[in-house]
Amino acid sequence: MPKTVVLGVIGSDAHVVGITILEQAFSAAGFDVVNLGVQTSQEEFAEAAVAHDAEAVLVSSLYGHAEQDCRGFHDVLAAHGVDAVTYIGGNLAVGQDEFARTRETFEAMGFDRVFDSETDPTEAIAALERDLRIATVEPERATVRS
Amino acid sequence: MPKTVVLGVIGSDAHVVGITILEQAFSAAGFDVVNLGVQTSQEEFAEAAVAHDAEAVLVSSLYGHAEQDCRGFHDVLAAHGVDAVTYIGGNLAVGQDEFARTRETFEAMGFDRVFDSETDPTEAIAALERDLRIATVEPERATVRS
Amino acid sequence: MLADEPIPSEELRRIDAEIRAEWPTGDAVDFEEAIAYHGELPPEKRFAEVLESADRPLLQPRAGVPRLREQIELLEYLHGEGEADLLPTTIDSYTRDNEYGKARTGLEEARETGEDTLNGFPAVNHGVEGCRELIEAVDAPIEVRHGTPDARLLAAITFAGGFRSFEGGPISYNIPYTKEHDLAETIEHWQFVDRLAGAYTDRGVRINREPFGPLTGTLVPPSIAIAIGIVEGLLAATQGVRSITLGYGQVGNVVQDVAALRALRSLGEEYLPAEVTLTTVFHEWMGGFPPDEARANGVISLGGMTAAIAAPDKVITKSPQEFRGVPTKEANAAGLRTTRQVIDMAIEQRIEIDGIPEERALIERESRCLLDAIFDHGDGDVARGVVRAFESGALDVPFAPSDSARAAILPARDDDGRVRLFEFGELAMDQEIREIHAARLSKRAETEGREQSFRMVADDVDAISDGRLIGRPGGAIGGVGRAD
Amino acid sequence: MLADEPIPSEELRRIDAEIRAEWPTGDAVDFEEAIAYHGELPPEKRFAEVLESADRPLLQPRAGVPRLREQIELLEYLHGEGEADLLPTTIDSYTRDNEYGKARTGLEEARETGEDTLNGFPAVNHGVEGCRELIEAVDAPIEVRHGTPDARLLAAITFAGGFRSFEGGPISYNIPYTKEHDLAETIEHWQFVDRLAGAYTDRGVRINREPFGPLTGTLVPPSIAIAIGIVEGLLAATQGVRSITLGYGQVGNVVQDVAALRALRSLGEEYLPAEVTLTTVFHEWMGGFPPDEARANGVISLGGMTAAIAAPDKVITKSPQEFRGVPTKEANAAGLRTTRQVIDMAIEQRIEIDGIPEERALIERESRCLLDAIFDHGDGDVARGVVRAFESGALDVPFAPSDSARAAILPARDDDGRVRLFEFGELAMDQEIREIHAARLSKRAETEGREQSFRMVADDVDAISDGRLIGRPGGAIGGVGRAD
Ligand code: B12
Ligand code: B12
Repeated sequence: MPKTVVLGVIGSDAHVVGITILEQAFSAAGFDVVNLGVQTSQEEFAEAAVAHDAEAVLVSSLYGHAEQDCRGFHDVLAAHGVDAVTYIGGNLAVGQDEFARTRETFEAMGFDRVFDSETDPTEAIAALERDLRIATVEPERATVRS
Repeated sequence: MPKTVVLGVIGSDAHVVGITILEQAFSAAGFDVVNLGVQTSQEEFAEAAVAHDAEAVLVSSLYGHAEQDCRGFHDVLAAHGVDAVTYIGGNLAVGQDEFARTRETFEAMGFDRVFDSETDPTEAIAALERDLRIATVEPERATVRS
Repeated sequence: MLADEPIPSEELRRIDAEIRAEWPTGDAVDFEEAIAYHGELPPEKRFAEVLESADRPLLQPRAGVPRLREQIELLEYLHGEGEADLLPTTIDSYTRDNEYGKARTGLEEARETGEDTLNGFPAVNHGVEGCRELIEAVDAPIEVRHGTPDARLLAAITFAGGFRSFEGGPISYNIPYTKEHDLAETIEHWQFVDRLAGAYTDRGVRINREPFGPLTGTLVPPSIAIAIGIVEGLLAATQGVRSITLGYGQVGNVVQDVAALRALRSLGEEYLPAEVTLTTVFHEWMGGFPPDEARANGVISLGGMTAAIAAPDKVITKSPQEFRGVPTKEANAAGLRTTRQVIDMAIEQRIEIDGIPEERALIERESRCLLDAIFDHGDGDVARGVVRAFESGALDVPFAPSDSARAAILPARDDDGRVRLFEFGELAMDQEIREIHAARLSKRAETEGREQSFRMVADDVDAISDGRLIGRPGGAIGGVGRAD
Repeated sequence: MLADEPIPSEELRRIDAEIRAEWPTGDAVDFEEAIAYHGELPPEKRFAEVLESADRPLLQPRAGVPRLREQIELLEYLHGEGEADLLPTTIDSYTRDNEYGKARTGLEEARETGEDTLNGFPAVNHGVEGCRELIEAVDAPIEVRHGTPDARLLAAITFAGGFRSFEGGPISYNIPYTKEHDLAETIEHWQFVDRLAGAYTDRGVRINREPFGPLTGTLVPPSIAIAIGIVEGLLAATQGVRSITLGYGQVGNVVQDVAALRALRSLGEEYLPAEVTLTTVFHEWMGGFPPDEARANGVISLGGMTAAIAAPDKVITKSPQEFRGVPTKEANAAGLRTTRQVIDMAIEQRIEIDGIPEERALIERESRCLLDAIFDHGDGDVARGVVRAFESGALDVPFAPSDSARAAILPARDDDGRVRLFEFGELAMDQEIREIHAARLSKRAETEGREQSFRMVADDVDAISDGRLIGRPGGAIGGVGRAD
């Protein structure tokens, strides 16, 4: 049975292109993707995760307010009883920050993995397959970007 | 009576465009310019300075070997009895060196003034006029670059 | 009911009072006093006048930091070291969402910690006085650049604060920037902004308005940008705006970009009323940038080259750090100077490329199809027409996140790198146009030996950041000419 | 007497023995052993083969540091981080002057102090073994780039050392690079170099030879560069060279540059014998650079754009630090990637600019005038002809420092930025051509309201480093088109 992932852009961020690509890549890799679109609130993520019994919640943020937008996110998830793997990716800090520092910040906030905007979708897919301990479904389809 | 300056590119450097522009600018500013051209040896500078009773010796170097090429230059001038003002200008060090350091090096070698390659000819002319304590000849011609 | 008609004066005053009451800083706005204030501003700070009288493309960066002092320093730097002709003040995302409280918190945090946790300048919180300090400190015209669907309070405060140019429009600051804002309501909000700009204009303070041409910045076919820009121009003109700058974002194919800028100008002149002074703005590549400053400089330069050929009135530059995040001031200035160098080296050259008139004719034809459909949908009323056209899908924008658009169309590059559509949805383009696009795209599919699919779109989205224009499979570069 | 004839084998051996005796490292050269060594080199290190089979313009930087280990690291960096397709080894100035003793001192100093007091790699002092270490360590073809009038020992050592491409020629490495070298003698020296390359070629080791197209790099009219390149190509072909890359340095006017590259290729194919495989190389702007990396990136990108349109086989890139001095490896790699990005974004586009065929016809006509004069001067012998043509001034190069050239011609840009001559001296160009140049230049003089004079030349020399193409009085930018 395909695993379900919830995907969305948090806060008031409207950068939609990245999640459009991610949606397609995760679907091609065999996941059921619930794409909440842009400007998704913490509650919407949590509710969708519950409603779809999601195994992973993938948060995207590009516009530089990720830190503020994610404050308390894991508490909200917990409050809804969500126990999914959580990833965040995109342009997570305002300005030309060191990514290592950014990663620390978001890991401390509770995210299982933190990705920068150079991330190829295949990397995230591979990571999720590892984290969910599932084998790659049809390897040639999983490589959505060559 | 116009003052005479000797101009040339030292060592085995063949960058001629700069001194061609300088020759024209110094002439337009009222100097008598003896242009020795490229690949001029220390002796040729000294001999020309003597022969033309020059008030200034202007050395150009672009290719990055100025330091080696100028070693002992002021001894050679002294040996020929030359007591002219000496300037050097161009790209005086190999690589992306700090100009302040380069200036020190060449001042220590005896040059009265050291110019980088951003120097506008008018600056060198103004300096020389000060150093030779002469007034600007026909100010509007002296400004050869606007 | 929504209609493309001037807001009556009393209505204007009523809304004005209402929106000014929304947040404490609204209090300080006084229209008559503001007119007097603008009257004192020296000519070199009058945006419309400077732009309209320029004899070469003026350059403008994007830039906004939360604190006033830092914003002044940033703009002075970009003006001095970057040699920018026109300056921006980019507003933070909370202000754009009318979340003035959050913006205030961010500003306070920035003041306390010295760290910029807002992605722009919260002008509403800085208020009229803060804005004026900025305007007075900096010796060049400054535009408000944002992305705000409901920008009424922002406009009231920044106009009174001395700004004389205001980016955006009801479509271009809704469709690419938000999910849930209702388009009809956004239009009403922008009618107020435009009416306010018109009121200043009536009193001799010509406020320049600039629809945001690039939309989602991602493979937007030129005709869609042009049609939307013209609609926004028409809506603004109705409210009394007299200085309008229509915009367009580079797609990266030089012929298509030059053709589009020419079409934008000629259609703009044709459709907008004669009282409007029209200028054009070209945005350097608005899609994903390469994660490498050296390569980013190449992208920026291709924009400069295109600008040199098309000679728009204004160019919005990018910085080599676009990929990573808000650029340092040095990188921002570098993007300006790289662009300036390319433009100034190329602009005196006669560079007329084959095929521009043909591409321009196609773009104009497509734009007319869309505009006709918009007018038809509104029974002649452009405001109602544009809402209904988005509803029906007759008008659409690729990758639009907004619920008001279908985002059903799919763009891809043809074999020459021009942006075409392979999925038209309900888009109002006639059969012949669809066939032209289909033919161009099937030529590419053939070259690459693969089907047209979302995969091709995804490859094209990544292509420029991956170092090329067309997203060929395996990153290949297609057929290359020779020097003979 | 000097003649364009192959050096007989015994003579070749005699000179070879003689020059190898000039410096201790000459000893290690053994032709037969070297042929065997080359036979072992993998295909990806065979310069001619890689270049001739490329399907897009290959990029090559300039780079040379004194020490071997550092040179290896530098080239690996440029290959890896810079994505260079072809690599260089630039030789230091002392070696170019055959001052091997001074070069050795410099190398020793560099080894002791860790500071690079030589401006290049002293290949003669590194010897056959040192060269081979370099060739073996780096996974790409490497060319020797220098500026040496008498490069016989350098060639003997570097060919045996595994290099398979060698820049320069008797004219292009004399006229711009030296004052006192006799041209006839330089030709004889290069006949040896070419004959040696020919000897390797006969044995299956095709050594690529590349005349230095840009000459003085400063406002050189294309036809002069082309005529000289063809003469050097002919001289090399006579000695058995079969892989020739003709070069040309960007002047900055896109039409003139594309026309020149096309003329270079077609005239090269016409004049050079059929056995020769011809390729072309385009040098990014070789004149004075802006003292600002951001602006330098614009200059580099204009070169990339031109290369994308003309599609030469190879492009020699510049770095953003060109103005200041030998670039850091990071800056050198950045210049490569900026160029790559522009080329790859533009090369798949059909960009055919008006006026290229006309400009090309003019360039070809001028080149033929010069070539005819050269043949006439030599009664059919191109070696004698070129010496006499320089003597009489029928052939000349602007700003040539060499006593062998008159340097009596003066170039200036016309109103479109194309390089023309306003002082022809004795240059062998017919009256009609002179009138065309005069007409173009008087149009410019008119635009600027001033006389043609050395002042205009000086302004043009500085123009690109000052941020524009044409040296207008007061730094103005001339008539600018509009988007419609
Ligand atoms: C296109 C674009 C826009 C368009 C967006 C259109 C739309 N609705 O989508 C427009 C013009 C509207 C826009 C607006 C703004 N933008 Co913008 N935009 C960009 C740009 C140029 C490209 C983004 C893009 O589409 N890339 C292509 C996609 C495929 O890549 P991606 O988004 O990075 O996503 C990939 C990866 O990041 C990763 N990923 C992303 N999320 C996740 C999540 C997980 C879990 C994983 C594993 C991976 C992952 O995988 C994705 C697919 O490969 C970037 C700069 C850049 N990258 O070059 C700036 C950029 C993101 N924008 C920026 C800003 C500041 C803004 C604005 C606030 C300011 C403004 N100028 O108006 C507004 C915000 C409006 C809003 N409310 O959100 C900044 C963010 C600054 C920061 N973080 O420090 C950037 C970096 C530009 C810059 N250098 O200043 N923008
Ligand atoms: C054109 C050029 C060439 C041409 C020269 C043609 C000729 N015969 O003149 C060619 C292609 C032949 C060439 C060759 C070489 N070049 Co070269 N060349 C340049 C270039 C691009 C422009 C120089 C120029 O003409 N500028 C225009 C004139 C008007 O400006 P200018 O020369 O700087 O002179 C002005 C000022 O410097 C000042 N000035 C100069 N001298 C003096 C003296 C005084 C007293 C004063 C007051 C002022 C002053 O006033 C002048 C007028 O405004 C520069 C880089 C640059 N600047 O962009 C490299 C550069 C000078 N070259 C360089 C090198 C290394 C070489 C070579 C060794 C290597 C090679 N690639 O082959 C050879 C050297 C050959 C030799 N034996 O000399 C390096 C020097 C490195 C360093 N110093 O660290 C540079 C900086 C390029 C680089 N970044 O690597 N070069």
